[in-house]
Amino acid sequence: MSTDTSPATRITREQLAARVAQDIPEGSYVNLGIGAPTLVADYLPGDQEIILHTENGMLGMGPSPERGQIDPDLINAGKQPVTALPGAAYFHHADSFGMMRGGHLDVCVLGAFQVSQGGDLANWSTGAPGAIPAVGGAMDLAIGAKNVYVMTDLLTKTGESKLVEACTYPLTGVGCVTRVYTDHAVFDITPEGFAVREAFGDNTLELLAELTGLELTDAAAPGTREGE
Amino acid sequence: MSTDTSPATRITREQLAARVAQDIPEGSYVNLGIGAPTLVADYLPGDQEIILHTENGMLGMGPSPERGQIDPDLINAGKQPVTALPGAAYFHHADSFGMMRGGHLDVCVLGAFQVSQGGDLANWSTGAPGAIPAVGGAMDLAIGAKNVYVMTDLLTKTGESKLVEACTYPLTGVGCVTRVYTDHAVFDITPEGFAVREAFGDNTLELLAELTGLELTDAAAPGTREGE
Amino acid sequence: MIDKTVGSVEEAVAGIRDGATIMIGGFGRAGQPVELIDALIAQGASDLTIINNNAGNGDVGLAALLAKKRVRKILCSFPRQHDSWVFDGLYRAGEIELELVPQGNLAERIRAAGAGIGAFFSPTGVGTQLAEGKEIRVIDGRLYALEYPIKADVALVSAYRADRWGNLVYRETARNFGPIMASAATTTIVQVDEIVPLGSLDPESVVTPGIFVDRVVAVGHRSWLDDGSFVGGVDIEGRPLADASTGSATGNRSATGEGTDQ
Amino acid sequence: MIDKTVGSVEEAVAGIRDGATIMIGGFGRAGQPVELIDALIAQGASDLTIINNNAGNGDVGLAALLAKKRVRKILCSFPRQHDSWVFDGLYRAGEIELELVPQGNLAERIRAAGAGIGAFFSPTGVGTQLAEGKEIRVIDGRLYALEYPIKADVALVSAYRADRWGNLVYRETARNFGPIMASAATTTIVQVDEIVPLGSLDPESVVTPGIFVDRVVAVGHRSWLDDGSFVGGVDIEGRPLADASTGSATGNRSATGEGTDQ
Repeated sequence: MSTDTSPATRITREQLAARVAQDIPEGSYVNLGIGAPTLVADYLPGDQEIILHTENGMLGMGPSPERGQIDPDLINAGKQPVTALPGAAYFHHADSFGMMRGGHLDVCVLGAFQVSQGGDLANWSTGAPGAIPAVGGAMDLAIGAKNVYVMTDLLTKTGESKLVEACTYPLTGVGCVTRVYTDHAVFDITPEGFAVREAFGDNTLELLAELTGLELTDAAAPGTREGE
Repeated sequence: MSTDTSPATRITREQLAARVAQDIPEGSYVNLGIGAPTLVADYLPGDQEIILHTENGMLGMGPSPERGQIDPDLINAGKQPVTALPGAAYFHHADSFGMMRGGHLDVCVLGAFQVSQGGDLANWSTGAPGAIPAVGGAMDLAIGAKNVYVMTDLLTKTGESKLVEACTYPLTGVGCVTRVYTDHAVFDITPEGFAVREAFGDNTLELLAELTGLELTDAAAPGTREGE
Repeated sequence: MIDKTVGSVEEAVAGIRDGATIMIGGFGRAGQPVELIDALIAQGASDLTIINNNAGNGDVGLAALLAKKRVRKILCSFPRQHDSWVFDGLYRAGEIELELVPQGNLAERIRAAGAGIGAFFSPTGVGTQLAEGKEIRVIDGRLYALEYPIKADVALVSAYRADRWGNLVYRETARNFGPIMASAATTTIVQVDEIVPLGSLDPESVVTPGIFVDRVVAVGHRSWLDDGSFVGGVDIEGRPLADASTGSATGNRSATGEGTDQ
Repeated sequence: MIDKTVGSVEEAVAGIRDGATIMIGGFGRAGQPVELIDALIAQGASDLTIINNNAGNGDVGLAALLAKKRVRKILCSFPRQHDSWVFDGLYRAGEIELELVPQGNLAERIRAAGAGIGAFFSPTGVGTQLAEGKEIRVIDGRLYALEYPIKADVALVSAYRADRWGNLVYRETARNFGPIMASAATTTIVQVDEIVPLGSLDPESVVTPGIFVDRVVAVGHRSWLDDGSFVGGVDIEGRPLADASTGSATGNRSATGEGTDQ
């Protein structure tokens, strides 16, 4: 956030995490990707049961352990120490990724370099020459849930839109993203492209269209898309 | 055994089971098919550990339970009550058949209607019109072990050879049988067809060739096949 | 609070529609969800496609469902058994369609549906009648046939214990098709002996995680268990022995009230 | 008597040949068979192809094997980590070959090898660089790429407890690749904390049946367990905290004797 290139309201990463958390109903099975999406866990309502999946092999993941209670055998996909809630279950990698690939997760929240208006996701490689490629579970996660939510800043540090007509970075998945939560607004992916579901603060559809350089529709407006 | 069509020595089903058991080394993982092959278990040496697999989901299958100790949850593939030995493990059907298909079993013993000199097996259907087809795990078992042993009478009740040039009954598996234990002799399947590995009593290669109507070789004779 | 438990088998099978495809767990009678099948019979859904390893035994459970003419088609590996007379009669009369699948292919195709696999090459059945018409391919010198996933609208599964999140453990070889069917159906309905408090199942030993389970109903301990301990005293069909306390067996004795359902 | 236990890690890795393909379990350091990898380094086999989720962390374990230039090629999903400097250097110098596989395809391809599947259609990676050159097919309106099994000569696995038949249980998320790698290798070598008498493992809870295991060696309890009970007092790398009894953490403190291996 050092170079503020946008005149518009921007919510903080924590506010954004809270906003994503709001859309996850009780009883959901959820995978939170490495990085910013992990923050979402802190904003899930404490009085509701939402079951977290970590693709290295657990359902029912709990919060970080107390100091001195770190168990190196009990980690999340980011290799951070976690805990197991009552009702947890462990399983091996083939079962865990089968669970994702088979469409059993309700929500997956991921970071992104770019999201295209067709729902393509680029989040694993900048394609920079000489970079060491590493994909991990990114491509599995991208296709691995009924709802694939992206959580990201709308603009790069140099002011370029991460929402694009077509991704220029190497793809992680094709047509897989269903919704994008950004610091400016929430966008649905619709057959007509990005639809603004909620604009934060003084953001407007017009301002967002200007920032992204894209034609946007209003998700709330009748006629722009089929019902929720 | 009511119609004795052969003048040659025939060993009993129990003797045959004992003969098969002799060839199963300690430490083997073994699946015994439904019917006569099940008898082999009674002749495995009591002082050796041979681990029995039952494809409905267990390794370490033990003998039949005492009366009054029948547990309907603990059955073999023939749906007979069995017991579990110390060291047993349960698993679901996909894991169990993966274990077979993946070639992890050392020996599988099956019954047969016919075995061809190329190692084709027919044991699931007589192809009789109007019969209700049922295959169960027969086709999985046929391809599901490093060594697929068939245990059968050499001749049908009407005196026809079950060892044939080509099966006329519907196939269970192609080129899958490695050895055939019959009441007259033991045969290996070799690139040259059936090779007599052991002839019981007064059976000879010539007599067996006559009974089967096939050209047979001597498995013990040098030059007829590659080493054991 | 997540609570997948329901109070009755009627509630458990509510909403199953005519024309539904239903997986039913069990290998023979081990793991067969008898109470759920009875509830399905009472519920009345018809024109069903059933996926099970067998095609019913005796006159109870799946056989009773068939006898009621509720089943249009059955997909199984081994319909013909000594006591499959209900299916046999319907099949011979042309009143039921049969798709025969080798048992391991059946299991793997169900697993594939649960794991999001589009299709897979299996060596089982290649060169036999049951692979006729399938796409054949040589991979690494071996022949394989292309097999497609089998999924269902509903799975009826019998497990041993569950918690309110739907985590399941099974008992012995009654596990069989339960875990894979639970993963391959849109709605998975499970009967268990008992529902235990959340946290009582060891997370290392949960066989079916609750993510695969939609409804759980407790039907009480099976007759050969007493508070979870094996007490024996039944025959292989689960019917009480004449004199269970001394362990004498009269395998052919029919149990009280377990007659036909017709 | 079947006894798959061996007395030392040296004996466990004996006979691994130059040019072998070796699966190594673990996700990061959880479930990484550190003692077996050290023994493999001492054993000296070279020109290896390694299959692991990562490409080594810090200077120990797999990273140390790489540093010794014993590895020709690595097949993994996520080589680049904050502490993967050994791999990074070799890769940039063109001294190691990398085959990058999405993590779920890696797992499923390993499972396919163990389960005798010839190939399978996976939706993961379709339309990306990592599916370039693969056979693509539309099934039920969705795009899939054909993926082939990954098998190995040897699997090195870390589990928690074993019996002499080689039955295994794991601990928490350290299970990860262990069960599938054990099924996909010609020779599966396992290190465990302890070997327990036959019959002590609950047959309902065995995760890897002994049929997949060839050799087992006990290496003693991991430092955060005392007789199988969790006592904590380590950092995420398993190194003792400065003052474990009070639970204070000094995550960056390096452990005694855990320097580089070069």
